[in-house]
Amino acid sequence: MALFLVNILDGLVTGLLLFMLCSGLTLIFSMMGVLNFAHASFYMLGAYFAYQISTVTGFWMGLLVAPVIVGVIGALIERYGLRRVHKYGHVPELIFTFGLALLIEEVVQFFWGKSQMAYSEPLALDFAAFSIAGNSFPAYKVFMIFMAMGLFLVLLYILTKTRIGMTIQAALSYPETVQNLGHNVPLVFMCVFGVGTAMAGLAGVIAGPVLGTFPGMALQLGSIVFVTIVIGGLGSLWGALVASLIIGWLQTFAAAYNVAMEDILTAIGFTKPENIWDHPLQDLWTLTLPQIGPILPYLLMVFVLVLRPQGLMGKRET
Amino acid sequence: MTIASKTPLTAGTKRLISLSTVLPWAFAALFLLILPVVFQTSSALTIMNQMAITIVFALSYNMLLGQGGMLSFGHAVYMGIGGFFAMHVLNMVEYQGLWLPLPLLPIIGGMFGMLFAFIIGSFSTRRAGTVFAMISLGVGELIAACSIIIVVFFGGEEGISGDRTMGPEFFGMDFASQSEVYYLTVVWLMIAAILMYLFSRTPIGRIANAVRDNEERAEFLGYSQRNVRWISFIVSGFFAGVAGSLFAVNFEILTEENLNLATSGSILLITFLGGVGFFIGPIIGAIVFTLLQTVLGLYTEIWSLYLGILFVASVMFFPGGFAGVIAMHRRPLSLGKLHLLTGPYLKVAIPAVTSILSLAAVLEILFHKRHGFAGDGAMSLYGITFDSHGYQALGLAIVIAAISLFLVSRITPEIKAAWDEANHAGDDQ
Amino acid sequence: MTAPALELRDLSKSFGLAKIIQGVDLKVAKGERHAIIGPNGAGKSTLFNLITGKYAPTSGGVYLHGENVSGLKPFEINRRGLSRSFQITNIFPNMTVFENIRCGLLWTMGYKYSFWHMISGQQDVTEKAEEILEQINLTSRRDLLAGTLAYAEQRALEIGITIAGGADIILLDEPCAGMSHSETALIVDLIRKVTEDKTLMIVEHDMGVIFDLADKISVLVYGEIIESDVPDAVRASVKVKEAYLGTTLEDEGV
Amino acid sequence: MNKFKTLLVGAVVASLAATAAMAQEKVRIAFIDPLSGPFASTGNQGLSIYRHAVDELVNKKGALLNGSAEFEIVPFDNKISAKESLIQLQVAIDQGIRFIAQGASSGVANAITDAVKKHNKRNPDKQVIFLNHSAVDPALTNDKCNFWHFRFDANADIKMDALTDDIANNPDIKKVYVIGQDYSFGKAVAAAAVRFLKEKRPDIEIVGNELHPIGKVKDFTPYARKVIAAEADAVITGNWGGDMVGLGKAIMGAGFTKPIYTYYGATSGITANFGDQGDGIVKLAGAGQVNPPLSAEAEAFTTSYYEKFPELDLGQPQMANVAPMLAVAINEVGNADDVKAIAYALEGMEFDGVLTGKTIMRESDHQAIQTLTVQGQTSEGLTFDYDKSGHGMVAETIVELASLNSATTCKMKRP
Repeated sequence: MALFLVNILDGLVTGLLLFMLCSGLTLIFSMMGVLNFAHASFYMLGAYFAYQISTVTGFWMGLLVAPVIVGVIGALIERYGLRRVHKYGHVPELIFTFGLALLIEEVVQFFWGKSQMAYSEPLALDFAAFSIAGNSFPAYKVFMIFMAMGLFLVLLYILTKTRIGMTIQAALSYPETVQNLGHNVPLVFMCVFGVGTAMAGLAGVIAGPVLGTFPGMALQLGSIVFVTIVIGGLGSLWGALVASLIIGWLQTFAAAYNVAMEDILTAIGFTKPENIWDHPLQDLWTLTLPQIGPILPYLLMVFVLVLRPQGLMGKRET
Repeated sequence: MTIASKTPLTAGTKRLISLSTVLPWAFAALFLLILPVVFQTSSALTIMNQMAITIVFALSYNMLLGQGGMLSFGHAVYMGIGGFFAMHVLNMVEYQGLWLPLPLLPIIGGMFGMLFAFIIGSFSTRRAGTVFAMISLGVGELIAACSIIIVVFFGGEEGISGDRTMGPEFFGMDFASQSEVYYLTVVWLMIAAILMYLFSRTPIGRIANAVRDNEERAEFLGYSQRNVRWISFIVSGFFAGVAGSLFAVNFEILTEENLNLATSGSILLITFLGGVGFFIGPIIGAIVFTLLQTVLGLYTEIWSLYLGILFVASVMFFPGGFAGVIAMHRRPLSLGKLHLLTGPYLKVAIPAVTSILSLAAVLEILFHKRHGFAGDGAMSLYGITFDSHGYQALGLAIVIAAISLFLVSRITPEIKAAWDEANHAGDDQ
Repeated sequence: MTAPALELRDLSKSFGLAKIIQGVDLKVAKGERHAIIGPNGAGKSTLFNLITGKYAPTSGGVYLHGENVSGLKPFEINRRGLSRSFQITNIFPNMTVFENIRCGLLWTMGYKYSFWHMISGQQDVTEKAEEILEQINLTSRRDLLAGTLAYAEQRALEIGITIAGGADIILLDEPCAGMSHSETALIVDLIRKVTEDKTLMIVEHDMGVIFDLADKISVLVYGEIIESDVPDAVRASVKVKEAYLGTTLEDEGV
Repeated sequence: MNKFKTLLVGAVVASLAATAAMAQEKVRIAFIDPLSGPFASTGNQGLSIYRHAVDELVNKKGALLNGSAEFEIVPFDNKISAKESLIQLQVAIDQGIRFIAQGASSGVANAITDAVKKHNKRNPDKQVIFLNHSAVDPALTNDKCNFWHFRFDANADIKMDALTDDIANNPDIKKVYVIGQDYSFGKAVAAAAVRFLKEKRPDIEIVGNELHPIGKVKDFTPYARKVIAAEADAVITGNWGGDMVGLGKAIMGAGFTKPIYTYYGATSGITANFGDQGDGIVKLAGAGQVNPPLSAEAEAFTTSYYEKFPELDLGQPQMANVAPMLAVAINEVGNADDVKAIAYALEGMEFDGVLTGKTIMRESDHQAIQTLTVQGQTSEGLTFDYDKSGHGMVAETIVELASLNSATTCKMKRP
């Protein structure tokens, strides 16, 4: 039971982190119709910038400054790159962001090399906040939960209480209303892209010390982020939240419990073959839940898309 | 012998089409035949084989992206599946005495590629655009991940290997030497390329274009957009499987790498760089990419950075890829005004090349400064050796780059004017 | 008596709470030219989209020659002999004019999903396509990309694609929208020519066109048919005048 | 038409490139490892050690054919791809290179050993030797052994033998948790751990034995929770790269303060990432040692290495043996062309490794037998630190000629 509780908390951390990425991606998608393949790359940039800043001024400055830099870079990319491609249609846009993801990874390697950076949590948070049955829960993770929650609340406030937020919300359900933003649609697009990427950058700043700051971090998380917003429903913020939490818990619990296929097969009446390593079904017999944990989100996505193409809470099909 | 039997076949299939269509193919076949006479080393043959395989794969990918409007992030799956099955069949030939001449292996791989495309296409082709792209990504990741888990079939991390020479001899060839494999590969390259070209000329091939352009309209002409995409997808799966089998024959090993996102991504890159709107595009893309990868890779560590820059620049400025740039000159050519462009082109060539080389030098020097060995500041670039840690070399490169870029920017209006002039015959272009 | 070519029985469509089409009943006899008119937002395009299968009806049914086709996909309805054009030009912009027409022909000429025919070798298709090009006066534009045509030519091409398949029921959605008077006259002639012996249903704002072409006119207001009769009777109808908020049909543009 | 022109130009360039590097009195070794991409740090580290060993231990001493020849290391980037490795192998052979060195990833090593075997059979006039400096899958010197393959690193079994000796001598350890990456190497480590522990300390309970997907786990926290919940006294893992950092940080972050036994728990950013937390916890079993230096020569060798490559680490000491041992074999044969004779000369060779002590290339399976150490991470008493972090590894247990008589299933077929 104690372990279950710990896993709930760990899954929550993973899920909320995922949500920080997904919310920015969803915002961008809702407003601009662009599925930003490079979104996780901005997350990576956030972590690297924060690391670089932290070597000079410490963690907290990085937390403040890095997301801003990432946001500015994002806005510039929208202004001088994406906008140019926009006229060719959505598929070239997707290809552009895909190329951007490749390029950002190369640029990061160019400047920081290939090894993992020694980016770690601030000393002030480097202690165990509490522990459950010997398992300590780092203070930093508590901080992560509060940061993600805080971001969510700010976002919720903006979306429900401000004019721009209302328009964005309308755009979630009715893409045509984007045109009613007034005369400066391009500026709004640029800002949305900047804010969305800054949120990804913030996620990177926070996740870097825990999940590692290395050139593969974008790729590792990238496809999961798309999977999440597709499962949640493209353009649905609540869907993104729900899907993020589902995937966070799914992955945590899949890794946490060693459910073995062997036990299941024996329980339903099959007998394990004598010499398992020569058996054609050896892989089935030796399968465990942690082994397939990382592919569960993809499996879930395929099911969702086949059964409910608009996603769990999505209102529109693409 | 294979060759002799191939040429009449080429001619036969194309008889109903004009000479101008047959000629490039015949020329290509001849060229491929004499290529190994010029480049005899087995590494040159290996690289040419790899190009041939990449061309088949890229053409099959372009059936989706270029002709069907389907952006796939998981096309490696069908090539890989075809290759893995081909490899298992190869091992059955070796260990269970199955009788199968090696040149027929690609048919088997193709069939399995097709089978998987049939199954996965049944649900993924319902929609084009973003949803298709996402499903292809998901399925791609899924199967790549499964390949590590299902060791019996995929061989886990180390993959599965085989020996191509164990089958029955084929007209006296046992395919131990690279050159025999080369001929097998290019014969299949020709067959596959011709078939794919012909496919684009069939009713379904044209309707695939129509669905790409305007799926709603196609539906109101009696065509189910899903079925049209599905059929393209299946046919594309077949040729991807053929490419996979050729891979199995050439490298005698298949690993997870043949299925993963990186491979799927690079075929997108190759096809797009070459030009998705043109049949020849993926062919150009495959050749350029293979050369960049093998040759540039020999000279610089940051070759993939250059590739990334090239790709992003291409998406932004030349969405038609290399083939598109070439095709842009078709109109001046037909107007007989191509000569108007040669002057400005020649004029810009030197500063343009200089600026590219000097910008690359800036990157190389920066990279060397940052990641080179500390005691080892010596660096040689374009045949010049210097100390990368001082500021002279870097400064010089930056100055040269700035000057040449300035020159390029000065000449640009002239090119633009010449371009407008060369295209000016009737209305807008 | 044979079944009407097209019949709508108590057809309704809602989007969420908004009822766009509310219980439409309509019969279009074979060979009839039937026009739908109504103020903006009356649901004319939605009605077309319901008939052609783009949307599934919330309730009620669409019958083609007596067969219930509601809920079928657009391509299935098309194969049963109904073809439509679009309000916004809807052609294949990256294909040539000739190819646009040819795409409209392939299914009904039996090539379907064929990958064993070389398309350029099929004389029958080529000839038929040329013939249609001739009809819509685009022979001189044969090998241009459709996207590069002038607007009026694109509208003509749109009609050409629509009728190419030889469907016996043709739905035209504002074929003359955005055209000058002379262009409109040309298109109306074209429509008359290509829909001979066919059942035609047309939505159009230009009342001149309507009263010129139509055998019967139905007036759609807020998702309901308030009148369906021959042109003269519609012109005289009080209900219709009220629906157009006091304006007369003449003011609308005749 | 353009297709042809491009292809022609390209092929000219390719074949020029293939012949460009021709040199006369150099004996060239092709170093095929990842030099770009995510695993480049591993490849570049290996390359630096090779270069340093060739300079200091062979060329400067004139140790190759009495100074009439020199070694040259020719790097080839295989991008850690099996396909790319085979292409580079082919390019190297075409350039006339007869000595192929590779080590990063057992998967690639498997592909190369297989390709070398086929190549030597098909081209008896151009035979090559495969010098495996760090791929440790036991199969390579057991079921899949072949005459042309020589392994200079201790294989996974040998390392586990040394590692479990250390565990066996620690009476505090009663429960062990084994975790690794889900592929051949990870499975080999797990199997060896179970086998040796059962043999040496049957009283130790293995409280966890599991595999996780390789390179796919973003967050190792759930695994760390299981380790804590199982109340393990020690963890054994074969993880490397990002999976090592992730697992190590998660386990220590969850409050684990007992030893973590690793194969690759140092250098390439790992030591820097573990930092203070890893001191006294992270252990590593490997061939040879850097701290404390074995001899004055070793210290000089290491010092000059760090002068030359301050950004890198001498993380794989056995790599320094490859070129010197090859030189001895070539000297014995008298030329660098009779590859088969050189392979025979390498078999059974006894050698004094600068960082690995007495080293024997076992004849029966071409497995190097050398000094193995179990090292512990610390920040005190270091002659050389890793990652410029102030932390490093110091040999705690030293086993000379480890596993000299271990069994092998290799049935060597000699030409």
